[in-house]
Amino acid sequence: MTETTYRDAIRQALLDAMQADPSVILIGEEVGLYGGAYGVTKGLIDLFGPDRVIDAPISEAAIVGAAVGAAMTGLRPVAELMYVDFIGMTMDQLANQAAKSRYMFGGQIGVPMVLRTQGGTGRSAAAQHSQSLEAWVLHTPGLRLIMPATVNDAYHLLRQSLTQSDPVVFIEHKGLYTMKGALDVDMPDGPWGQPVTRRKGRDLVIISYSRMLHESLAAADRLAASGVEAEVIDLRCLNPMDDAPLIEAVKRTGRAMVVTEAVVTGSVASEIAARLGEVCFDWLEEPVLRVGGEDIPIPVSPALERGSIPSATLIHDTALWLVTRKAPTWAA
Amino acid sequence: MTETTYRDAIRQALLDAMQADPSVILIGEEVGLYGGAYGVTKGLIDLFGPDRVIDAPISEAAIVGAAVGAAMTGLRPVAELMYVDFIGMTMDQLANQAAKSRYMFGGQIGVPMVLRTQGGTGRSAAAQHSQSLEAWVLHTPGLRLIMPATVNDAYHLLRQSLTQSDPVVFIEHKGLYTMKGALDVDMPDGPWGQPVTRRKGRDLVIISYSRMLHESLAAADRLAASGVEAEVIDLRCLNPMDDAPLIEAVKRTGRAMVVTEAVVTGSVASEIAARLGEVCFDWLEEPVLRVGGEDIPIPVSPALERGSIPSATLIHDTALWLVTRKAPTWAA
Amino acid sequence: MTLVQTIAAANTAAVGRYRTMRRIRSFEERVGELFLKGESAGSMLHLSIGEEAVVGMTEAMQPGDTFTTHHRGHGVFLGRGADPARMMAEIAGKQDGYCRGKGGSMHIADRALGHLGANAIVGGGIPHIVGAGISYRNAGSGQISVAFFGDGAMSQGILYESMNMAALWRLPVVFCCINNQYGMGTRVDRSAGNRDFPARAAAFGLKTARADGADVEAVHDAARALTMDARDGRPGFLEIDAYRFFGHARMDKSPYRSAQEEAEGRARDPLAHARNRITAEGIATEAELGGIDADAGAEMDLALTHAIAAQPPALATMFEDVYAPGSPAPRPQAARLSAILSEGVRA
Amino acid sequence: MTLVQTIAAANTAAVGRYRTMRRIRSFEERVGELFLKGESAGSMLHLSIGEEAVVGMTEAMQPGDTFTTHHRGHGVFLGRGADPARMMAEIAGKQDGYCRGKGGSMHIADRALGHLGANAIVGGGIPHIVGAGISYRNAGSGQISVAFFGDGAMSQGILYESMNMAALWRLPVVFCCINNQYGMGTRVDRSAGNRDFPARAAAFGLKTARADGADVEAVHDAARALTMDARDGRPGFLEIDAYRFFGHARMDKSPYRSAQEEAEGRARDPLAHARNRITAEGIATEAELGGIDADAGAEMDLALTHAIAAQPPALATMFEDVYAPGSPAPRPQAARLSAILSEGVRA
Ligand SMILES: Cc1ncc(C[n+]2csc(CCOP(=O)(O)OP(=O)(O)O)c2C)c(N)n1
Ligand SMILES: Cc1ncc(C[n+]2csc(CCOP(=O)(O)OP(=O)(O)O)c2C)c(N)n1
Ligand SMILES: [Mg+2]
Ligand SMILES: [Mg+2]
Repeated sequence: MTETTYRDAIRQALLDAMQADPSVILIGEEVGLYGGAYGVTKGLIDLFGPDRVIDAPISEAAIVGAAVGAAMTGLRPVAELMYVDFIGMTMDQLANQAAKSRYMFGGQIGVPMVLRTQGGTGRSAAAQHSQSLEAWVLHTPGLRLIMPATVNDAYHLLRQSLTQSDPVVFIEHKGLYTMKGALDVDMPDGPWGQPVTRRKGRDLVIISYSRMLHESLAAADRLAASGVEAEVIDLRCLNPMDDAPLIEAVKRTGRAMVVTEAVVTGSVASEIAARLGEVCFDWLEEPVLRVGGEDIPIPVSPALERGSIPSATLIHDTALWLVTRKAPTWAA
Repeated sequence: MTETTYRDAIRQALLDAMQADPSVILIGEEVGLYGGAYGVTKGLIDLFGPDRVIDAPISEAAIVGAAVGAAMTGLRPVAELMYVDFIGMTMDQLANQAAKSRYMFGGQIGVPMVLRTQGGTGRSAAAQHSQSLEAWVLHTPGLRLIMPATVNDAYHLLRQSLTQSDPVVFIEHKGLYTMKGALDVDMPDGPWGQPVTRRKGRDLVIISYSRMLHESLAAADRLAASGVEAEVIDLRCLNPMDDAPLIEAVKRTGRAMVVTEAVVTGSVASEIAARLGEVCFDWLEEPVLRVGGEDIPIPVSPALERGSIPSATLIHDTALWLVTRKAPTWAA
Repeated sequence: MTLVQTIAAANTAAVGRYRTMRRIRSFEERVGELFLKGESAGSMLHLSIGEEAVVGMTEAMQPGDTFTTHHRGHGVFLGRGADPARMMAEIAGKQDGYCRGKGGSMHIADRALGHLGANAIVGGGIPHIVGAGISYRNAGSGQISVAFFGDGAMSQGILYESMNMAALWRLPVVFCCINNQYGMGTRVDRSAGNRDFPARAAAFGLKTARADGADVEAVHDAARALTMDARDGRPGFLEIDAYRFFGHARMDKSPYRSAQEEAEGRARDPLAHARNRITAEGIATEAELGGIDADAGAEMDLALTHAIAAQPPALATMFEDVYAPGSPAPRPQAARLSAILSEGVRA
Repeated sequence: MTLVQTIAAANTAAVGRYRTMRRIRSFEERVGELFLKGESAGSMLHLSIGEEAVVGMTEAMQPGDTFTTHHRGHGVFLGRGADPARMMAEIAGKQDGYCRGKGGSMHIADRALGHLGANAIVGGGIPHIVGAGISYRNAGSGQISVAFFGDGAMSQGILYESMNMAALWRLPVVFCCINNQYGMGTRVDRSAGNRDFPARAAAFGLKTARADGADVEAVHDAARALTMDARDGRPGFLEIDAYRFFGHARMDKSPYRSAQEEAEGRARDPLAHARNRITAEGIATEAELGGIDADAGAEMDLALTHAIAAQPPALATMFEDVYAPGSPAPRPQAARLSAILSEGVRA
């Protein structure tokens, strides 16, 4: 059990995986000499050399395509997309090639690759460097989608991703890299593929993932002060999604909120709200609420950027309203 | 009022728009000499010449990028993507460039372009030529998403798309091109941006769009035979979505189903179910159900392909179950 | 080997290439029949008739080498040893086809023979050989990987991204462009600002060659040189200059090109060319070649009969192969709806 | 014009280019200060110091011509007449910046001056000039459109798709690659299989030139020829061979390159080069150039002060400009949640 950062936990996972499995290679822009745009892969090229830590030209589509081919021929590539915002150039290789090869070829050829990338707001990086695009991946059968929120998950979920037989899209959050936390390399936060309850509560369930988990936990603490006990669930593995734990919790509390940093329309929150509405209908005291990013591109102005995504305050106020029917100041 | 096909209605809309507005140009693969992979643009190059009907190399990303630049400089380009399955190569130009330019540039530069494409199953075209990927577009602020289901809408919604100041993604269905129907060039089916009720009913609302509208209407006819009156609503304009008519109908009937041909997880149906669950909660007698494509790639085998998407029978059985609690034969 | 033996070996090889080209053409003719009989899975069937000289490249490859193809890949796969019966069954969407009836003509693959997959996305399979090249380079296995694609893919940016990586990383790969002069209805002069394709590849640092697609031996000579270089980490590009004898797919009657152009194009027939050469040089007689033709026809008739008689896949198989065996299959919609609506589950 | 007048005009122009280059450098230095003062919107600020000779291209363009730039586009925009105060305000994320504080350094644009937009996607703005070229070709307006991008974009496939279209359709466009030898920490020899970039463009059918980025007059001569050809429908490619004096962005200290390499690179300073030439040829005196330097410094100090004093955008403006004026703005989340939860609306 050691105290480390989200960034170093990911780096440790890559290092341990590369030591344990010679077929693991890294390929991406600036992953070698530069050590990664956010320093995640620092030093790995010195340890494993340029054949296993490959600095790629700025060719996102071919980087993902090369990873697909490497995975088909015995390697376990970790392709890195510097920003998830660049996934638009790779969606064909990701959704038509990586995701569908096993299926189209009748099960003959798997694509055991990991696409590591990071998303989210927080650095005034504007509309093309701040997005949360996991919904595109969620909508693609054949892909697995992993979004770690804690230091321990950053390590274990990446190690586990590197044992999968199918492509995994692993999305980190730029705002979490410097977050400190406990890492126990022998003890994952929970089983692969399943959500984890980060806080128990009886009054409502707040379902979230990635950085929004922490805003949700902060909101839950403040709710407790007002006597409202919120259960907080961290999705961790979004596709395929094991919704059984969500359903159990919602049936128990009768109230639920889903929080995402992404544009709310067509988001992961919409999918979960739809599922809970279908399955928990008779148990719901209140509608399943979505709290997400505004339906706009991300503005560069720090104030506007902050204002465009959910805050602990918004989550707290909405939850309090949901449970106590006490309208917040911003109620229209 | 003339009887024509969905294909010819689209062709007529392009022809009339090009005659009415010299700034309208077509750019895409095989739109000229070949007349379009599905014959939609047949003969237009003879009428308007190669400068306005531009046969493009197989460069989807640059085709959309060129349309963006043409739209920024005074033209009204209609870019054609032969299959929506190819949108993965263009998502950067579509979602990072076309959709965000007006916003990033503080409103200075609009991108009045239309991206015409077609999707869906029905031709045993397999996993890379049969998809329904509108959910990616729905999740992108700045884009408009139009999916016509009728001959009259095919004409009018395309003409209206060609008067918009912002990028429109116009998705046709390959299974509808030969469908016959009435075209009244003076009378749209409904106002731009709004859904249209295709059938009135008191017992439940079936919300659908594109080809699934017709499966839903067929199901509604059979439901009527069993004394169940289904209201059927055609979304037509999916993003931005005017959900007021949906909400009114659901509050009135208390039961709703959303039908899509797309992979159901993360689909348009999920978004609508989530919204209705939020807004109509106190009016719902039953959960809002999603009926969609299975969560798999599309197989080439005709039988498997058919089996992987909703049929009128599945919609009928599910609706009957929802309203009468009579379980169908396939109930597990 | 003595000179005599060398010549003998070359002659046998030449006859072998003729046989493979004939088998490809006979196969493609049967694919046409399959479609006309209404037994094919769909109409997106792209015949490689006129492009059989690609055998010059497939025969320059070694066991263990891998490849990807475009949508017009039947000939390439037969050239690498495919079983025509399993291919035809796949094209008919049957359970015992190469891909269990899930892929069809545009998505045939075979791990065992090194076929990493046909692709319905123009250019989609090209970057995969870059990754394969990394595997082989890192393993020092001596294998190469070859991407087969058409002239249309010369307009896809991912080709140049891939060429640059191959040259930069000295990968054991070859890019093989089968230029049949058309992308659907678009002749190359209407899609290329500069038709000198090898010049493009050279500008990215590849070894390049262009070969006459009517002459399988010329293709083979160029392919041998390029594959040898590739094994040594000098990646290459080969353009096979051919002609698409028939329409783009089964529905296309090629109204966009003249009868005269087609006649001239079809005159550049790699089978006729090889046949003349082989008989002229006395390597084999007309009668011997006639026997080869008959055998090929009979073999492909059997493949056709097999495909038509074969069973379609069971409906439930649609949920298999989305994820690897062992991981739960996607939940069928009927099960989801039942779980929501069944009386039992309601409060 | 008499020879004397021609020379006089050329000399004035040379001094003008020196002035613009100095204004660019002074501006970029103030951007650095803005960041150090914590007044910039974020740290993704890419300075074009060392690349000022791009002025040779911007001055070869005419009023009405349009252009797109990459993320390192401050110099290009100043070269086309930008107002430094509004630029600096945008970089600070302020309401009266060019983009109302929504775009920032990487997304500056100005319809009036023909700036179709800076782009944070490497290669993202390149195909836009193809579309602009179609507009100008069809209108016969005589305008051209120029894409400015870095050496890193030479690895983006969309560049080659765009070059091919430009050559195929004879569009009035120029592709201008500012090769500063690095893409972040990757020197061109580690990203290009073949570093001869003009050879790539030529293979796609473009007119090409490479110019010394330390010599603004050499860049201008090459740019004049290429822009003239482009106006006649012969599109071109220009590589400006420069050096990135400082780190990639404000956070980068360039540990991946040697002090000696940096010293050599910075010795190739377009300002020093122009200054020496102008004084040596007696076009202007050190004192006169010193005056230009002082004016530029003063001008950019004002821009900096303005940007810091300027107002941030009002929160509600975040919902504007998603769609054109007249169409309903996206519904704020607070309104959606209120509509769901307010007592009034419940049954
Ligand atoms: C990315 C993509 N764009 C367009 C298509 C539609 N399409 C299928 S084949 C084809 C022509 C391809 O021409 P070429 O690459 O020369 O191959 P050929 O058919 O001539 O063998 C086109 C445009 C596609 N399948 N994929
Ligand atoms: C598509 C894309 N990939 C990667 C990045 C991250 N990135 C930003 S600038 C840069 C280097 C670009 O180098 P170059 O094109 O030479 O421009 P320079 O910074 O040298 O001016 C990279 C990799 C990006 N912004 N967009
Ligand atoms: Mg071709
Ligand atoms: Mg550079």
